[in-house]
Amino acid sequence: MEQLLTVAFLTSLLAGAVTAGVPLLLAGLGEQVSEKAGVLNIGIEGMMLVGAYTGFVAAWSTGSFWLGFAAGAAGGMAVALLMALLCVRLGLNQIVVGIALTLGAEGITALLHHVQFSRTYPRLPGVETLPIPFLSEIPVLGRALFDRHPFVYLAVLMVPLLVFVFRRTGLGLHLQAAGDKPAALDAAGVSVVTTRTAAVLFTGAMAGMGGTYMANIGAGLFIPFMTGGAGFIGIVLAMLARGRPGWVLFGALLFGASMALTTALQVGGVNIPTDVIQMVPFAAVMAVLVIFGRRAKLPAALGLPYVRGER
Amino acid sequence: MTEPILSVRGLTKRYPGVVANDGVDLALMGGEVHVLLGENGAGKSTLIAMLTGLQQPDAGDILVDGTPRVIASPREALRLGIACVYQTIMLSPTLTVAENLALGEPWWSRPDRAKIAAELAAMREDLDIAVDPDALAGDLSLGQQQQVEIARALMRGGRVLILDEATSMLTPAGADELGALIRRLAARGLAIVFISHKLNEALAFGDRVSVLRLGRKVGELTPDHIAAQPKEATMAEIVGLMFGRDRAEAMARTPRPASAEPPILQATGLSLQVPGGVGLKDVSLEVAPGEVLGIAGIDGNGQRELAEVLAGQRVAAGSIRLAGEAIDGLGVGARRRKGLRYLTDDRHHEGTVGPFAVAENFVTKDVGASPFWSAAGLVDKSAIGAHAARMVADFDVRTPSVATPIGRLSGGNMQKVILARELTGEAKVVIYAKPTYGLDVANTEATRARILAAAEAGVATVLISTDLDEILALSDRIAVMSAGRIVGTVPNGPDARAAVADLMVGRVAA
Amino acid sequence: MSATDQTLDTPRSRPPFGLTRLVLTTLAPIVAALLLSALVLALLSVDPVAYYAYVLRRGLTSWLGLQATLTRMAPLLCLAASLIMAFRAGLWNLGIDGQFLLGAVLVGATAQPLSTVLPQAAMLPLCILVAAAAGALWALVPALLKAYEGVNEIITTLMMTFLGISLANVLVKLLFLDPATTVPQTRTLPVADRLPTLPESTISSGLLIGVVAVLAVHFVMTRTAFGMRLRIVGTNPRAAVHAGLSVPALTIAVFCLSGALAGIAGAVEVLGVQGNVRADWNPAYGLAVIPLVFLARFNGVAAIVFVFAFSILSIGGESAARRLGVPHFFTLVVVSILLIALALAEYVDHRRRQRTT
Amino acid sequence: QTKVESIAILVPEQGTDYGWNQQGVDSARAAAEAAGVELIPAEGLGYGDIRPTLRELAADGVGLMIAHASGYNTAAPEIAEETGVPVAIVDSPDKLKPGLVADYTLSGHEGAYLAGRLAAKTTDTGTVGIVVSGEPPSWNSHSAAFADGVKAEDDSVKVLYAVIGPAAYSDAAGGKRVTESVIAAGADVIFGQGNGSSFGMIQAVETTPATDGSDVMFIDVIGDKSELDTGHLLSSVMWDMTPVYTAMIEDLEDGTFGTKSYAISIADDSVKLLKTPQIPDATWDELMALRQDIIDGKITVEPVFDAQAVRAKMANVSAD
Ligand SMILES: Nc1ncnc2c1ncn2[C@@H]1O[C@H](COP(=O)(O)OP(=O)(O)OP(=O)(O)O)[C@@H](O)[C@H]1O
Ligand SMILES: Nc1ncnc2c1ncn2[C@@H]1O[C@H](COP(=O)(O)OP(=O)(O)OP(=O)(O)O)[C@@H](O)[C@H]1O
Ligand SMILES: [Mg+2]
Ligand SMILES: [Mg+2]
Repeated sequence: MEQLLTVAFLTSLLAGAVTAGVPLLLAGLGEQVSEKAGVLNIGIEGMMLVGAYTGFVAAWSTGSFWLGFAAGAAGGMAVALLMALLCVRLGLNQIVVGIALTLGAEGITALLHHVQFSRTYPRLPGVETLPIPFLSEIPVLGRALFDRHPFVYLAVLMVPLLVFVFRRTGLGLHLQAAGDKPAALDAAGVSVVTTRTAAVLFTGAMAGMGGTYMANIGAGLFIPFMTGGAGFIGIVLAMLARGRPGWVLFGALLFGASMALTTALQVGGVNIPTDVIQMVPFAAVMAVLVIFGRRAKLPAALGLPYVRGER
Repeated sequence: MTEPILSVRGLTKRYPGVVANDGVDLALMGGEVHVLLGENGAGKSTLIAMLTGLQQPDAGDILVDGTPRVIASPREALRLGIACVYQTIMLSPTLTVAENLALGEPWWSRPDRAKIAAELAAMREDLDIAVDPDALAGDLSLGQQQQVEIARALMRGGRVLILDEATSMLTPAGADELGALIRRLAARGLAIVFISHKLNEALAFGDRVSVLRLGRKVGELTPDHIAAQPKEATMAEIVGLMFGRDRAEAMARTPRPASAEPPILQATGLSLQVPGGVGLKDVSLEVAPGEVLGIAGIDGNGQRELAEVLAGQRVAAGSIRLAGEAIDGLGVGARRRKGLRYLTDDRHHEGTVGPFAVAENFVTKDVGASPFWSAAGLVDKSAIGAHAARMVADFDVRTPSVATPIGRLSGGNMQKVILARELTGEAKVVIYAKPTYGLDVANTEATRARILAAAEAGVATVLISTDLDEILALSDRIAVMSAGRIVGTVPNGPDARAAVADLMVGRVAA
Repeated sequence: MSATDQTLDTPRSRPPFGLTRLVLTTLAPIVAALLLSALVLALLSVDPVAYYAYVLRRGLTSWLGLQATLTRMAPLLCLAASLIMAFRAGLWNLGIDGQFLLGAVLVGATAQPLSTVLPQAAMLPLCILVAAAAGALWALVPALLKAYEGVNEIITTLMMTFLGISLANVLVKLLFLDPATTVPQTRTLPVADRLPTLPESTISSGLLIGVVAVLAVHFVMTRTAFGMRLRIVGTNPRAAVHAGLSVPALTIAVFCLSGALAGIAGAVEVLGVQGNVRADWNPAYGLAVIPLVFLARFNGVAAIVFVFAFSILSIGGESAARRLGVPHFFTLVVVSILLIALALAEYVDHRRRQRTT
Repeated sequence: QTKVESIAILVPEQGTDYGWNQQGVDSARAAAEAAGVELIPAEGLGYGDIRPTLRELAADGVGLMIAHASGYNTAAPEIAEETGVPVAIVDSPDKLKPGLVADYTLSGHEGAYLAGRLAAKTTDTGTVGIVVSGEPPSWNSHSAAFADGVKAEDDSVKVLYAVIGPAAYSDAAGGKRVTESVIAAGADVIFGQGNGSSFGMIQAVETTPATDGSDVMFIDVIGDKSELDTGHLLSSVMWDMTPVYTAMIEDLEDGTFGTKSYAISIADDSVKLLKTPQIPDATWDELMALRQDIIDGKITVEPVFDAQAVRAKMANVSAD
């Protein structure tokens, strides 16, 4: 084992943790905004998958990773738009629609991949990274954290940005009121529907880009069902974080790290089935909940459609 | 005669089965407090809803400064300077006062706490509105929350301020403060609409009175007209308009001397810590069969905690005996079976299960009990239906059918349902919490009559109310609660009002 | 996710079964969904008519297909029962997949050994009890956290599902491995010892268990005192406290019952069909059943109908896809469109009744 | 005696994965064409319950049902009993039943052994890696034999073993991530087994230089991805089930079906190494010599199907 602990290996483990964590981070942050506004967005898995597909196709056909992310955001938002129309405007059941959209996204993307790529499996070239001066010189940490594709830095910057929006802007107030007492927001002259729609669309964009990252940078190609439940982990992260973006970041890294740990132990020849290590992050979170039992308090109106004047 | 700021012509609103508003005309003058009266379901809230953009009229015009306007949304109403303090508080509990006041700002704005705090300070100066801008709205008392809503209305440059049953949840003191505030606002030239079920306060605060009945405006009393005649005459006139017939003023009861009978309910040394609340501090009380013990006090001084402890919803230190037997260990159900009943003051959120049928709500406290459920626990719907039918008749509950979801009923009718639920069976001791708030005069009278009838029949009664008139009208003895203690108990009588008032404000009576 | 419209006594949820209403709420959306899906098929240059014909024949009208459909319904119905129980009590148990899997794995581990020592009549009930216990146990943690700490059950049940899936694999791969095969799976229960099939058919009698479970839950929730208490807690916890109900106790009871039913679903699948549990096996039925139960408005009878329709689609869809060379993913698309269409119709119908009642 | 009209093959995923599923379908098609019978492919059946499909195919009068997934070998024999239609299943020699159930063991372990020798000859860093997206029996036997081959070639070469996750078959991102780590740990030859996820492994191989800066090479299994290659595909342990399926059809027709197990082996090239331009001819000749030694029994390669055993093997091969 010990002669394994080379700089290169540790670096790649840490890098792997980040790579695995970024999609969860984006999904979690996105979901957090929806939930703050009172929409339980179960469709996020589907938004990620569609984002992964559209993002990949765009990057593959244009050769630009940035266009890929743009397309991924657009793809995610397209699904989110459906969700907004059905659940926010019409007030359909959010769980039914969310699950339906996820199933639909799985089917459609798999179909498209089948007709388009199942004989060629096109792959993208590696991404060029943007090393941050000085920081990227730090051994291990440096290359793992500060020598990444610029998008990774942007994703992490979303955390302080959201903190700012939540705490310091009118939008932050609107979102919170929409989730805790929509009637109050309405009476204050702000449209609940518009606020929630915006929140859901933002979630779609974030989830979409998360999927794109997974496809274009995480894997370098698109494979049906490749998100494999990342969206649901995003939902859990958002709920646990209870409106604090910093906690989403922490949670995403925890999950990413545990995946890297799996690899580390195996490559080290430690004989534990992957399933056992897979349980670690979930067990950890459950343990936290059991020990501290802190009331995972969610917005009062979460999941409830808002209809003006109904009591 | 000056132009009205806002006037409505032939306003009509239909709901399935009801015409909520039927050709209503109204003119709101600057500097005038326009009182809107009417029984439960008369159409007051609906009228307001149309003025504030929550509902759209089926017919009629709304004119602002003489020009017809379509008020499509609350935002539109606010833009036109029409602000409203709704029957239900419209603040986001998890936001601070300042944040709530900034809630209407555009999404890109940066809420300016300092500026808002300054404006609040200014209002403290000339309007005596005193709220901490950094307090969470959810932590404020109802009175303070209403002040915040009024503050918001003013900050939005409201020229028309509407208050729908703003006083129904306030203490007499709180109501008087609000009234004073209203007058000061009117003095600034605002047009104010004031909805209430309490005639005397309506007359005390208002200049002009309009009365709605079954959606129609059945009369308007001008300031001169009101000034011209004695208060009693005006009241009689209003009651006549509201109910279509003249009525005696609300009945009062001649207090009985402390009864010889031994107390049936004895609570001694009840103490309770409530994080963030006053809780209970060594509260003791006794009630005898047929006796009415009034519990006066400003809202939030431990009345709810006391009621819940007595009813068995909360556990507190100290001991409670019912007919000599210790019942501290028993839960709500067991106490209820022994004849101890509790009428909650929150009919909407605690007393009833909104989506459930009226019939089911009659028995939600007797689930599993015969005759409604068999020994095997199987429901007997016919028994429940029959019981409901009887109760609806006895208590004059106005509902389309016993299968109607109770959430659709007006507060007044909801109140009748839960009152019936508490008074049926072997009621030995009944605790009433604010039994008549939000109810119109007719419902209020009906409810009080029930309470007295039960007492006459030997029920030991604990009457918790923030409405001093109600306490004085019904009680034999009056205990005053303050900061979780019973600060004194006085016999009801001519000089009780003064004594109670002294106790309330902390000037301990001789 | 509001648990309103639960009382069968309210006019809202005892709908007048008029013909127009039936058309509006069921036929119209189904037709619409099928037309939309037909479009997708056309794009794949597949004849939609042929496709739907196969779906119907292979899922419903042919005896063989019908048997498969009815057999597939068994576990889905048990899961529906589990969800109706929890949802009506206002508890959003989204962890049924974990409860299902653990129930299944424990049955997979115990059934074959038991069958060697016990008569079938004793072995089968015992296995079902084991599965019920496993499911209930897995639901207990969220139950306790919800009852005494107020921890939101959506989080905890989702977490427990992720955990449960991994744990199930660990159990199969390390503990309950069948030494006789190289494939990581539990010992196989001989066909003869499995749940008997209905006479003259291959339909698993698990179907009966499922139907009984749903109807029983429906009966309990609508006709018994226990059910009434649960509905009160589910609709308005404050009113429940006011009425002297022990919310924590009822919460725990509901979770355990719901988990037990999910576990039984696992037993039904293993005892009735699979005969063993393979590592990494996770049919994830929950994802399909949850929306169906919502569309059924937590009504048992309606749930049975929806589950039946879904089973036809999943059995017939596989066959149709294979015969017409459509990738099997297509079935997912149809299900998705169908769910949304039904939800929309439900909404339109709701609005209609709002206006008329 | 009995003429087979049509055969069906059931595979868990679409037969377009350049791997297990595609190879199965293609081989079955080849065998069917050779024997002049119709082939009914049933693709993407997943790992759930395939009994309805089996019953339906049986009812349609199929002469043989090939259940091409280790997950299917409980269901298939049961339906064979029920319907009397013969089935072929994988990896269960003990389930043979004359006329009803035949078994074919799909283990390219001999080929994997050669791949191991090739890897050891190729590596410059002295470390090779095995990355798998799951641990089904046939992959386990590959992994074990590969490690043996490496050690037999050069005992000093280190073998790293990593599983992406349980049933991570379509986790392409995981495949790339794990492979990158294995490369970073020193491996410059990757023996990769995974369906969709193996494309992630290839992606990693193509975009990550070895620790010594040289190119990393990839050894694939079952299928031939050379048409997708960009110069990193060293070889592949190729399977060809055509002879197996052909033999099955013949045995059905002369009534000996179900009396013997079938297997793929390097003897008849149903298991073989893929020759790519990346393999120097000299090396290739050495490998062919080794192949002959295996056929002649001079070298014996024992298949190991159990995941735990494989892990144990890896643990002590990488311990030195
Ligand atoms: N949202 C609604 N849907 C259907 N009917 C309604 C609705 N709101 C009010 N109504 C009907 O309109 C009538 C008037 O209601 P409104 O709330 O205006 O009475 P109100 O004067 O405010 O009564 P209260 O004094 O109890 O507040 C009610 O009797 C009711 O039947
Ligand atoms: N959503 C609704 N549907 C039908 N009727 C409604 C609805 N909301 C309110 N109403 C009607 O509006 C009238 C007034 O309702 P409201 O809640 O104001 O009664 P209330 O007596 O004012 O109760 P409160 O004690 O809250 O003041 C009632 O007659 C009620 O039936
Ligand atoms: Mg009202
Ligand atoms: Mg009212």
